[in-house]
Amino acid sequence: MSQFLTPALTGQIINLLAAVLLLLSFAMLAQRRILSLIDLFAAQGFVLTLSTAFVAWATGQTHLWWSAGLTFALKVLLLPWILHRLIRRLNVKWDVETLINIPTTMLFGLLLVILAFNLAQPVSALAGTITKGTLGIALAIVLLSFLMMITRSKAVPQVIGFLAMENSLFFAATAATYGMPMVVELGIALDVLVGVIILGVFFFQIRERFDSLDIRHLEKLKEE
Amino acid sequence: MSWEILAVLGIPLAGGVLLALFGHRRAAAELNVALSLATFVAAAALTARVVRDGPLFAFGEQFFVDSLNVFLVALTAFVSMTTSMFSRPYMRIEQEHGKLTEARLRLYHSMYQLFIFTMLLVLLTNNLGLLWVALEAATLTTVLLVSLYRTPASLEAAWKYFILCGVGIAQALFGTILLFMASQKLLGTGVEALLWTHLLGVRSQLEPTILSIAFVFLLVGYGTKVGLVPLHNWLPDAHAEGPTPVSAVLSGLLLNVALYALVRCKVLADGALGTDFAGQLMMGFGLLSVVVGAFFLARQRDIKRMFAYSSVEHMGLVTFAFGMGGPIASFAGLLHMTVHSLTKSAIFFTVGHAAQTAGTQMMDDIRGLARVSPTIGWGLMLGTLAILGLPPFGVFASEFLILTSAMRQQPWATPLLLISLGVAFAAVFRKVQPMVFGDTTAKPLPHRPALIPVFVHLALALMLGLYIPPYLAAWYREAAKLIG
Amino acid sequence: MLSEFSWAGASAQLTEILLAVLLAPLLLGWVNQCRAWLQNKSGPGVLRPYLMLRKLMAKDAVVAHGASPLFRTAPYIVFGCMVLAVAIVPTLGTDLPYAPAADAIALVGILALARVFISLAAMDIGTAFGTLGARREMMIGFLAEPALLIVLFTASLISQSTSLATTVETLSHRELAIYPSLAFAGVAFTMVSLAENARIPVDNPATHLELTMIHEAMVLEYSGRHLALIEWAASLKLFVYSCVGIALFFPFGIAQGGDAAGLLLALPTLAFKLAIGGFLLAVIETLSAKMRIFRAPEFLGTAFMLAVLALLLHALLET
Amino acid sequence: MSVTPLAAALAIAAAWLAIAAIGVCAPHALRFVAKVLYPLGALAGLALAATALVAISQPPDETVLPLGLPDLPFHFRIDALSAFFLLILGSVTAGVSVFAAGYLRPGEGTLPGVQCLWYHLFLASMALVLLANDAYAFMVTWETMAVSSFFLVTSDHRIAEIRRAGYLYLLIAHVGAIAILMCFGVLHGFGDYTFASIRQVELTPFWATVAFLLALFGFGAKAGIVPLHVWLPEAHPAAPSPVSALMSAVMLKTAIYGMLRVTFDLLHTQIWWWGVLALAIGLLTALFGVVFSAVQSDMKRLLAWSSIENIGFIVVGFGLGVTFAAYKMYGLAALALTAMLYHCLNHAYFKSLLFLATGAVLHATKERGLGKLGGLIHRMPWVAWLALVGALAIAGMPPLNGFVSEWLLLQAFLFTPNLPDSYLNMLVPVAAAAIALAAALSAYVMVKFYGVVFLGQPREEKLAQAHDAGILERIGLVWLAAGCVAFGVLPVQVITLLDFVTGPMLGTNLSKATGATHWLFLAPISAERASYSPALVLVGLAVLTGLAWLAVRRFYHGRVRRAPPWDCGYPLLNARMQDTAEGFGQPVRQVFEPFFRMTRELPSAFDAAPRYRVTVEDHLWYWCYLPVARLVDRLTGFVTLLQRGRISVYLLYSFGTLLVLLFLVR
Repeated sequence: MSQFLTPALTGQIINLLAAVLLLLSFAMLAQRRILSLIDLFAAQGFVLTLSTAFVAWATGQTHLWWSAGLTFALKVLLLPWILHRLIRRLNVKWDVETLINIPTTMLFGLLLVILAFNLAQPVSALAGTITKGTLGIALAIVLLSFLMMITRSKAVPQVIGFLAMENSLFFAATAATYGMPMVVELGIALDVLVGVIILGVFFFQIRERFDSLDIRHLEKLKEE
Repeated sequence: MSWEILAVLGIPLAGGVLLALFGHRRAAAELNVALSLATFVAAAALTARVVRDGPLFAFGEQFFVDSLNVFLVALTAFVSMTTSMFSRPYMRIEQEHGKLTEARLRLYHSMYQLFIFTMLLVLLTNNLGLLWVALEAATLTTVLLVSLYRTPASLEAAWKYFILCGVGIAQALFGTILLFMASQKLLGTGVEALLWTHLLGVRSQLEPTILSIAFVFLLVGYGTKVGLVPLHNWLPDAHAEGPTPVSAVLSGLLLNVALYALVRCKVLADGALGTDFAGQLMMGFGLLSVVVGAFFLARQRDIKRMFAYSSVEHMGLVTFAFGMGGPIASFAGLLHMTVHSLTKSAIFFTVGHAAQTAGTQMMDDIRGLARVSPTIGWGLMLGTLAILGLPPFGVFASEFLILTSAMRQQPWATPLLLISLGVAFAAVFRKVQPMVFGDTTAKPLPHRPALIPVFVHLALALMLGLYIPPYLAAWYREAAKLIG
Repeated sequence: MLSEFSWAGASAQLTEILLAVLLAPLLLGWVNQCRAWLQNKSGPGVLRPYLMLRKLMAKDAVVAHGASPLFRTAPYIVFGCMVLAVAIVPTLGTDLPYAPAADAIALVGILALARVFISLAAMDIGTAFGTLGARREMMIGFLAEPALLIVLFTASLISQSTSLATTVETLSHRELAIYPSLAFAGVAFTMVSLAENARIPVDNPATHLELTMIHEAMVLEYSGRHLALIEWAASLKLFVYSCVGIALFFPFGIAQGGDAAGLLLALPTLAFKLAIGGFLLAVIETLSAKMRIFRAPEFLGTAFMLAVLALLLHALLET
Repeated sequence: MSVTPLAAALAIAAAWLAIAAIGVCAPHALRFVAKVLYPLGALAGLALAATALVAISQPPDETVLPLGLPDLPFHFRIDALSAFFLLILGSVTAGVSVFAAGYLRPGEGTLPGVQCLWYHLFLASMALVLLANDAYAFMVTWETMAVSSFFLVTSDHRIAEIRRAGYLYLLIAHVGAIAILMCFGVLHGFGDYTFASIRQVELTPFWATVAFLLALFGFGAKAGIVPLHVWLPEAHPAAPSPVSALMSAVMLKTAIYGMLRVTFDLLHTQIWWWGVLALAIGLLTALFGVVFSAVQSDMKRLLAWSSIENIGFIVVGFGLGVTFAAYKMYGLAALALTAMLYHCLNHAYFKSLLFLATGAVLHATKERGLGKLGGLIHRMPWVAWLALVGALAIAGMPPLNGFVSEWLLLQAFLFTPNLPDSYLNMLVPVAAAAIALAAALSAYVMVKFYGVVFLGQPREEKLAQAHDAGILERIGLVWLAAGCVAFGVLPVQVITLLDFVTGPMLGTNLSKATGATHWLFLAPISAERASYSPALVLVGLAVLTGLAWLAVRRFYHGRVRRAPPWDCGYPLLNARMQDTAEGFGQPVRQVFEPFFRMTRELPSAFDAAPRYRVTVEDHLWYWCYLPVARLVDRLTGFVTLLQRGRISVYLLYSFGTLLVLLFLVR
């Protein structure tokens, strides 16, 4: 721990980064256009890398540096690049359709944040890490991205919601336990990567069959 | 380090890679069978070793084998072997019907082996984080198999399967993180904090509030993979739209593996919470699954979809059994898991060939199987009677144990269970009987269907119904003690 | 029972059977004669049934082409049943060695056996009349039998035994009190016996009108000695029913135990009672007209109600 | 070497299983299966009857087999009650299997080998049900019996009605089995599930009543008592004749055995209103059965409905026995139960005899409808005369066995007035009248059945080629007819057998309650009270008929002249003028109008092809079964709302579950 970082200052910086992360999640929830949605996702990845790096720097956990680097490489560079290429190849640049309008979604979001906070309060008190205060925010971001997936009616925004949830889980890991063991981190990263590749393959197949990426076409398998 | 574990995990992994390269050749199916056979031999050797000299560690406690997961490993290896035997003629007929190309067959064979690898990894790993990764990998490998036919319906099923299971599994990751957080205070921040055996040792000192929230997340996460009712929506689509060997393996094995993971977490939660909170939750979900699953069966028109709902119902029954706890209920749950996978996979084998014979999966258009080819017809009839819990078969034995221990521990739940079993019987048998009996103009299949697996499975189920060998009974009883 | 088999009892039994078999046509003749008088006709004479039996015995038996052996053996079986029934019913004395072999329920069974054989024989030829008659006879049968059984139940409940001999002994020893249950049972019994013996309200014994005849329709195909036996059995059936009626409702004068004097006295009393009974039957027949076949169920329904009422009265008042 | 009866019985069941296994190995070998396996099965049946005769007088014997669940292996026990029912099973199987050996024809339904498998599996499971001594063994053998008989019923599954009948049968059998499982659950208290520990459990009156009602429902579903009887008239006619004979004769009795085992063996206390309930249900079943059998126009459906009537008869005896036992009048309870068990034996014999006769007629004429038969007595004398014995027995005619059990039951009814409850005193004799009505109606039905099928003119030309039954078939029929006559004429010997059964159940039995009885006279209570000697009645009848025949031949002559029947002036007399089955049932339809759900199709004046058709249906099907089906359908509709296909809704379910649980945990 370098000399000029007092415990109070680190706590405030971590809370600041967590707050920025929460703000970015709300922004993604309210975003209308896909391209800026992907940029917001990249920004979220970047803030996540910053917070992990800062925690690594503050607590001296060496393996956190590695996971910060991994996050940066995967969630800031590789995934957004893949998504941009997919959007260009599928030329689906039109804006995001939502099932319920944005203001009500935001209202729901607020309710979820309140719920997440008082739910995580007893748990974070027992956490041993300095970043235990941010566990409430981590749970809030998980629920927000879950809400985002529910309210989106296009395939790509739904996938981005899914990736945002992975981000929030990664952040929760660092908040609660200074990150999972390295082998698990690698496994999760590998799963996310393979997952995105497979979803890309699906985008092409759905485009080919339904010549649109609207999920409302995917409603024939049901019971009468 | 024991070579068995290395072999059990290595062969399917290597097989997956090998088939990725040569999957498109004629001999790919035979290679697939050979690899599964090798895996089964290794699993059998591992089982013998564990039975002989007790639980076994490997790779510095990263892998752990006790009596609970070794019988699941043996069951998984055996059923995947028989499914690969069944898939050889099935896939050749599908290819001749023009539904599959060479490339897709290659994808199928490699993904099949990788899928077996991920399931065996889930069963053998001691690290709960790695268990999560393997289960997520299992979902990934089967998503492509479900959409193998590229029909709109299979695409829709695959998409829902991926999104719903992805979200579900994500909840489980959050649960694992909380578990890791709770265990860090006692076992330090290293990887030991995630090893199940260590957690088992300190489970009574774990923090109850964290464990209860962690178990909720884990229950919702792994419950989605088991197909418990409010979270079951992906299951009928995924099991009905994929090729039949995939449905057989999904219904028969993947649900068991997910439930195994849930049971591992329940053991920890029980230790930490002291109360029966986890058991009651599982009982609630189990009962809901049995009742709702049974009523789903009545209006089905697609045969694979109907048997998928039957899987939802049976998994609900097993979850209910494990939720009740106690030696007899856990013993019954394990027995029901075994017999359900054997019978359900046998049914899917016959259903596959029946659908090919009639050219459709709609039950109203499949008639007179017993006349076209007696083996398929009688196989389906006996399999259906077995899965519906009619005596001489093993499913009745485990249902009898579950119901009788339910009458002793939870008398209020018994009428609900019995009514739903009755409704399920009425619904399924009304549809299957005209399919097997009656007259038809369909022609027999071009290739002789490999139905030895069906009758081997049914014979095993019949044996388990009438006479459970003493060493198998001791083995189950020991595993039941583990579950507590 | 069989151990104290006494020759006196056996001889009494044989005389009773022979007497009954010989006197039955006389009773039938007397009833027809009374009916003729009541309708201001001179009537065929009391001995007419004997002459008819002798005439029929002498004729050849004409049998239809489609008839099976059952058709030709049925008359003998029906006649045998009726004689067996007479052997059970205590006409003159109650000391009958054959009585323990069959009680009241067995009597109903034997009468039912006779009815079944006549119906089967009627259906054997396969003409419309035979099956029509059989169907109607069986309908009357299944409506009358429960009522008859309940009447016998009432009597046996009073006398704590279903054996007719014991019932007669207990009823005749009682002082002359009026039993309302026996009164109702008597009315029910007369209605049932009218239906069973094919008398006027339910069936006209003398008619050959296809639409109305029941008993006659069944025996249409018989001739010669078979018809004689059937007619004789019908008269025996009337005799059995009247004796059962007398035994249950007017048992006074039937010899108790084995004393020969009692038997001698019992004969005139029985003849007197049968004469009155026959006359009353003739009066009933002249006063009432034959009912439509589907009125018979109501008729026998009322009989059944009366019998059950008698039973309830017994349970209410007399115990 | 002294082989205990129980070991012998188990060995015979194993022999049947072996025959089944051999049969399935040679599915196409008709001659081998018919001429070797079925007679072997018959021999095994005979051996079982002998073993049962030996075992009935010996004390109960138990054993445990290593099969079954680890901590609940199969327990088996033979006591007097199970020995008696084994006697019925063994002796009837002997006759039916011999008949089946001659009855098998190529190209009818499933392969002969497969049918032999299900047939002998059916027999073995029935034998094992009667021997089972713990809940698991009972349930396994009980439903194996249901499954094997299902496959026998649907042996000719090309016809849609037979499939429907099979489905209905297995569904109601399974629902009944579920009720029986719940009954064992209630009965077992907190011990384990062997009958021995269930007997030690002392239940409160409430739980005892729940157990009894569940048992009545469960076993009633298999016996075919009224609200649960709809499968019987469908399933029995669908099965091949030897199978429907076995199902009617023995399978229905295993349900009665179950009721007796639960009520008198596992439950110690009986409550009086149980008996009254069983009496009421029995009466309703008897009347329902006989009234519907009178209006049937298919001979096997007629016999199936008449089985329902006889089951009603047996349940009435059971109800009376329970009422007497509840009031501690064990002597009278013994009388009622003896009557009931005697009727089980009688019904097994005469019903299987009639079903086999219809089987022979079916093979000879390929015709089941009564409207297309007639005059078969000339072409098939053996079958006709043996069927006459069966018809007279089922109608309850004196010298034969049907009358003896009816007589005993009516005697039991005569003692109800000394029941303490005043209502029962008055109501039960009325029940006796209803029983008498049912018995009289069964005579009506049998005259219709025998008259329309065997007597009169042949209604179709092809009936002329009808050939009589084969030699094996005749042996089966003669065996069963001899049984009917023997049990009719020698009741006292049968009752001494039954005393071994009622003794342990009630503490006392008939002969103990009434003292010595003469071998010739059946006097259950006392000689003065009531006595009946079928032997003397038969001798009397034979002597009188013989005398009459001799007298007429001696005094007059035996000349016969053949002539055309009386045609009342209408020359064109033909076979269609006889009464049809519907015609013969018309009075019953008239008198018992409210029982039926009749729909009439009356031709109008303008019809090109006027047609008069009346369809008689069963109210209960529309009142009890269709509402249940509609309810399940509505619930299914309600449940499918969960799966409407929208992925966002599915995600919402998962999200909602998570939030609810999190609230729950807080």
